[in-house]
Amino acid sequence: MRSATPWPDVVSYLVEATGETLYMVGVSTVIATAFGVPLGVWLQLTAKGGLRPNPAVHRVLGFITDLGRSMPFIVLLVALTSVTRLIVGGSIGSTAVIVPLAVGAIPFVGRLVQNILSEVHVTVVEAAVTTGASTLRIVRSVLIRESLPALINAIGVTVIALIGYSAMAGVIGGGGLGDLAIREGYQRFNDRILWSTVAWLAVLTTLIQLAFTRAARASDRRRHASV
Amino acid sequence: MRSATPWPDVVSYLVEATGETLYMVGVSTVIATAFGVPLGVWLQLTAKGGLRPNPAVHRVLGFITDLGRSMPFIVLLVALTSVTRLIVGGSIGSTAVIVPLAVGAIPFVGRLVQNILSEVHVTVVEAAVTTGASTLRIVRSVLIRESLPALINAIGVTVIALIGYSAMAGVIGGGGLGDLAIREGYQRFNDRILWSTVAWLAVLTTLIQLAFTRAARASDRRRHASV
Amino acid sequence: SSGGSASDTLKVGVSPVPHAQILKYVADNLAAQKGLKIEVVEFTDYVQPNTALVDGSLDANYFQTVPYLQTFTKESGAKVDWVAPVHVEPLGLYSKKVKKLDELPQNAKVALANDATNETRGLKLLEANGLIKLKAVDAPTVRDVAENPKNLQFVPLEAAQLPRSLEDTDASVINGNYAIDAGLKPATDSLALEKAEGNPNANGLVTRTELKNDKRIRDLAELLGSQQVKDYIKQTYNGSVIPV
Amino acid sequence: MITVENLTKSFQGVNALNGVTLDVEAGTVLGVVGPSGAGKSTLARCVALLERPDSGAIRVDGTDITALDGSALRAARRQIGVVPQGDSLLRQRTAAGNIALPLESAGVPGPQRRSRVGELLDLVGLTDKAAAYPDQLSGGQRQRIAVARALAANPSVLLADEPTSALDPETTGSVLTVLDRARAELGVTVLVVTHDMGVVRKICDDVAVLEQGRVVEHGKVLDLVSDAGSRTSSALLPAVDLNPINESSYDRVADVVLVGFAAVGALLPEAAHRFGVELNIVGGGLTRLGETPVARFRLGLNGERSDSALEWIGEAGGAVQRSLKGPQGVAA
Amino acid sequence: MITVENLTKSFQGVNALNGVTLDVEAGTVLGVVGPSGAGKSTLARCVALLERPDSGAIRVDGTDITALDGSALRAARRQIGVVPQGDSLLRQRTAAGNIALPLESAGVPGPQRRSRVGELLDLVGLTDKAAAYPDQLSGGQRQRIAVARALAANPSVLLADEPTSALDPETTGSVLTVLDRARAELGVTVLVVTHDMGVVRKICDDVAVLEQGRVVEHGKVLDLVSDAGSRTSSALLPAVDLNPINESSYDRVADVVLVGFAAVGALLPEAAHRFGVELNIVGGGLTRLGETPVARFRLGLNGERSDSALEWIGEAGGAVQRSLKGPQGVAA
Ligand SMILES: Nc1ncnc2c1ncn2[C@@H]1O[C@H](COP(=O)(O)OP(=O)(O)OP(=O)(O)O)[C@@H](O)[C@H]1O
Ligand SMILES: Nc1ncnc2c1ncn2[C@@H]1O[C@H](COP(=O)(O)OP(=O)(O)OP(=O)(O)O)[C@@H](O)[C@H]1O
Ligand SMILES: [Mg+2]
Ligand SMILES: [Mg+2]
Repeated sequence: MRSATPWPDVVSYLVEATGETLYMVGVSTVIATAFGVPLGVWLQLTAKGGLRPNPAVHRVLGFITDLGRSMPFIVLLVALTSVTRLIVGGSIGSTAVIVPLAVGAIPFVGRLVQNILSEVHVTVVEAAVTTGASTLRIVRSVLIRESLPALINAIGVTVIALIGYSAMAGVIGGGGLGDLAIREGYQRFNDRILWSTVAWLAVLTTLIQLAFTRAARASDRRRHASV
Repeated sequence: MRSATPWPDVVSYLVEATGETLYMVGVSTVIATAFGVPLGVWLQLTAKGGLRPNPAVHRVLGFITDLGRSMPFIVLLVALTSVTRLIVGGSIGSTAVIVPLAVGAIPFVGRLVQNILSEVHVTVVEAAVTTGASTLRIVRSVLIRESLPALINAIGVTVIALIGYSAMAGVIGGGGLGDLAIREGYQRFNDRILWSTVAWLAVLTTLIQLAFTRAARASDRRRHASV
Repeated sequence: SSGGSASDTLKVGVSPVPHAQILKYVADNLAAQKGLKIEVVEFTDYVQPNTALVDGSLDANYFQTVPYLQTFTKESGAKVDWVAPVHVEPLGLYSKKVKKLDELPQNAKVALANDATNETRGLKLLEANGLIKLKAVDAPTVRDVAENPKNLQFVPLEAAQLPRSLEDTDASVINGNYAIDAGLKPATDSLALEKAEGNPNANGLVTRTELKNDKRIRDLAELLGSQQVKDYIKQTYNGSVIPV
Repeated sequence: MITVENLTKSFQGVNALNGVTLDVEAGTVLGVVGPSGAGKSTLARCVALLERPDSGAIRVDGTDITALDGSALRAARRQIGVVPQGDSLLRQRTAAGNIALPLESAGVPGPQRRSRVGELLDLVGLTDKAAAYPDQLSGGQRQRIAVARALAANPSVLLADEPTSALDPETTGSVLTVLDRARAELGVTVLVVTHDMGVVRKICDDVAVLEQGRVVEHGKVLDLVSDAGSRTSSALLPAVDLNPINESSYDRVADVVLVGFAAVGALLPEAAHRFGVELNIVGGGLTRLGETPVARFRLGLNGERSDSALEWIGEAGGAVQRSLKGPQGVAA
Repeated sequence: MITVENLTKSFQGVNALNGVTLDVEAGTVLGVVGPSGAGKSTLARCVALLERPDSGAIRVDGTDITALDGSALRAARRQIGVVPQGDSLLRQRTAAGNIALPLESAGVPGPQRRSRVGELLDLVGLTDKAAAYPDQLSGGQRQRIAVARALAANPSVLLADEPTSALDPETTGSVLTVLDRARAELGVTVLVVTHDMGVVRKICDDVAVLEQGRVVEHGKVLDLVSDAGSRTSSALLPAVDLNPINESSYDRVADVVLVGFAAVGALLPEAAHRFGVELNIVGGGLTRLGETPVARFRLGLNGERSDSALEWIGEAGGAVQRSLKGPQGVAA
């Protein structure tokens, strides 16, 4: 067996990969949120029992959403190559990974958001409806604001799922922690790199989760049981 | 160009792969639910504002949960090889894929479940607490029952995420639709197989989503806005 | 972006093992002599390096064999060309259950890599050792087995997974680099080994047709075929990777 | 202002409204009362367009609002303030933020909005709770915020479903004053669902009694109270039959209902004086319906001309409802 | 049965309870009244162990329940039925399922549970709504289910926070009858928070008035009503000062409070007879506190021995609260 990678090298690998992961996941989360939340809102508005029920639109939106959600990452990547090239001017590297990551995450966020919005208390929605508020205002001031803690938690779930997905960034040369674990650790049978990357991933994820939990709680004005 | 795969062959590929996918995803969903729901309950019970707040236990559970969630599938697979062999008597094939799929999905379900349970209305929980109900009863009759529609939706999200993940089953020879799309379609440049698999995946996913939406609605006894 | 202009850094797509290591050796130690700047882009996939080459995201790649390149050009009609071979990774058949080829039992489970190139090579290795006969097609897969007297059960797995699953099969066809990394010794542990000489499965440098005569590509090909690289490969891989 | 015609609404087999016809004149307050489950909230929700009636029409200011949609519907809604039954505050917004909601819907600009919210908080006595969130408020405080919210955008119609149900008498009084002022000063038309007869007594011009989805009584409160047999009069007027004073010492005993200052203040002494009878109040009492004093007294009369005195009271506007003792009545 | 000692509780700067001391004897009903935001619900929630007090002790049946936890806490909770303020029903369970919850907690087996739920549905008049879900019930129906739920497991203590707030007078009456019977027949100790003086009048033995987190009045209802200055008496007794009958025709005018059958039925005629005075009721009226008739009358007396008659009434148990006209009083 080959001698183990020296620790300083491991650290520098980790630092670089962490940067790539944060970049890919960060940007794709922002994009997924920017598109996924409106998608979820739209899904919920057009759903049965929504504010603007419209079975036809709902079914089409739902089909596209579910299509995106079940697509294997590689299929997305292939299907999106030309889109990616158009948007980021190339089809390889971390930046190019963002496109399929975001596209995969948008429907995921959309469905989570819809599920959350559908739980907003009907009496509260009705109270807003009776003020003559426009649908847009009800969406913003009621549906989204009332479920903000849950939405923040859902974005947290998405970020962490994206960290997992970004491990496949290596398919188009994107790098990042997951790819480091796979390429340097798994494929090269380098246990030191594999397990230190995994351990660091766990720490990083826990920190991210903590941040989201805190943010969700900070945004919540409700009383929670103290018994 | 090679002549395209004849349609009857495509269909038989699809039938076989669909069987494998349903098997892998079905079993791992059952397992992920069986373990993920209790995990989510436990996370929520021990959380700040939960029924049995316990920061130490919560932090440990949270760490394990987040660890599992961000692990790339391949890492899980490697880390779990011996566990898999112990449980299913081998580390390759569809059955062996179930173990890492389920293990990856358990913390995912756990976090979704926790997020949902934390949204149960505090007054309702308090009312149950004052009846002197045991924690277990409150969990079953109140937390879970009151959020059942949301929980069903969350399992739906999990099933479809697992369909996506199961595309990586090919790593250990698991087969299934995603793997068919990747290996036979993508890697072998067989567009007919690639796109018919993708189309079929989309249809299958939409049907599954529809089933979950229906089930969630059927389990819901609340009034929803009709305005 | 069509990477034509000569002052540009040469972007080369590679597979992680051993291609990336070999190319990094060249980039770090030899490229300066020729005034070359090389950017190494690693891919864990076998399609994207070609796709990226075609669309201009890469200037060259180094991960594939001639037969694989032929399949790709035939399917896609893309204008890419073989430049020069660099190394061979001889496949070997390994087992934890049997010591000799003919001890392989009836219905034995045999694992193969599940990517197109290595699957075909693996099957050809089995054919060369008299275990099966293949149909006369271009790139045979497990579906193209014509005769299978032992009724071998083929299990396609990801290449890097093969040594890890050796316990669960009767035998596995494993790439040299993965075998060595997993602690196997190709020379002594294998039941059967690909020949290095005249092996059509040499991995080599590929570029777009338009760049075939670009000086930078020529220089890179020259460096990859240099004695220093050959020595580096021999020292680093102990025979699991063989310079051509 | 509000006309409801033959409204029906049923929920899987439950006929919540069974052909309800009602109208509320502009600038008046209608009280809707009736037992639990009678359909009061369903009626209010239909008028608030939160429930689509199965049949029937609802006209507000002449327009059939059930036919509206889109921006016409939203405009109509802005004219109708609603205090729903039960909790309906946004739990993630402060008290002030909740009150601001209709102002935002109406596009009122920031500074104006803030000053209006300030006014309303003052009106419901919760200025110090402006920044509190609903979960930090008591039940009654939440209810007052809901009332303030309904009034925020100066609606011309107000629907209030049990707006004082969680309030103590004093706070109830102040909320009712708010509603009454909205009617008196701004001409708001109010439909208030209540189980509290005090509310009807204090602010309602009209009253509708609902039972099992039907209107069983509907009219001006002041008319209905003079009608001995009406549910409204028995519910609103002071009870007369609890008084244990021996009635045998009187020649005549009769119940009279007197409405208005003139009647209540002067009629009885005048009658006593005119007919030279002794006239004692042996039961009942006085109450107010809005600003109007209304009395129901049980009178004990002594004197020869007692019957004439009673007759005269009846002619002068008092409703002599029952002569319990004497020729026309039955001995107690 | 319930003893609260020096309880304090504050929420970020709001002193909801400010040293509350109270006790409720076994088998009695305490009414807690006071303005919105006074701390009534906070008090009830502390006793229900839903809120941990900052300081002070709460003893139920001698045990300091704030010190309990684990299964002892659950057992204590099973002894305390709670009707929370506002909506608290499980929205995914039927009315019957909601009532069954405490029975499940107490481990009551299925058939018994079903029959007990049937009884309770009957008790609150909602047998036909057994299978309805909360969102299909009216506000008052939901409230009655919450009352039934609190009583289901035969608790020995009942805490009810505004149990009749959404109910019409008739349904209020039937819910109060349910509570009263629980006290009378099963010896349940009841603490009821209410803003409805009718509730206090009908079922409370004791009353505590809370204001800004302090008990400003606490005692037996029948004692407090006789105390002219108490808030309870002014809130509970019929008003006397609305009557417009000219008081100048009497020698003496005084207010008396009479408690109990004997006093109310016989004291005044007896006084009139004994002292040969003419004794007219010019205001006030009669009400009931529980089963006890209580009257506050404004009396107009004519005759020389009017003062003696009033004195005698005072000695005989009537509380002569105010002599408005005559030597001891001020002319009206
Ligand atoms: N969780 C909380 N956070 C902050 N303030 C609170 C909280 N709960 C109650 N308060 C405040 O404490 C005071 C007392 O509230 P409480 O609910 O006990 O009043 P109440 O007497 O029940 O009033 P109501 O009759 O309106 O229900 C109120 O001023 C309220 O705003
Ligand atoms: N969504 C619904 N589904 C089924 N039944 C309903 C629904 N809403 C109301 N009902 C039923 O319709 C009847 C009338 O209900 P409504 O809420 O109008 O009564 P209410 O007069 O407001 O009573 P309360 O004074 O108790 O609030 C009730 O019997 C109730 O159970
Ligand atoms: Mg109602
Ligand atoms: Mg309260």
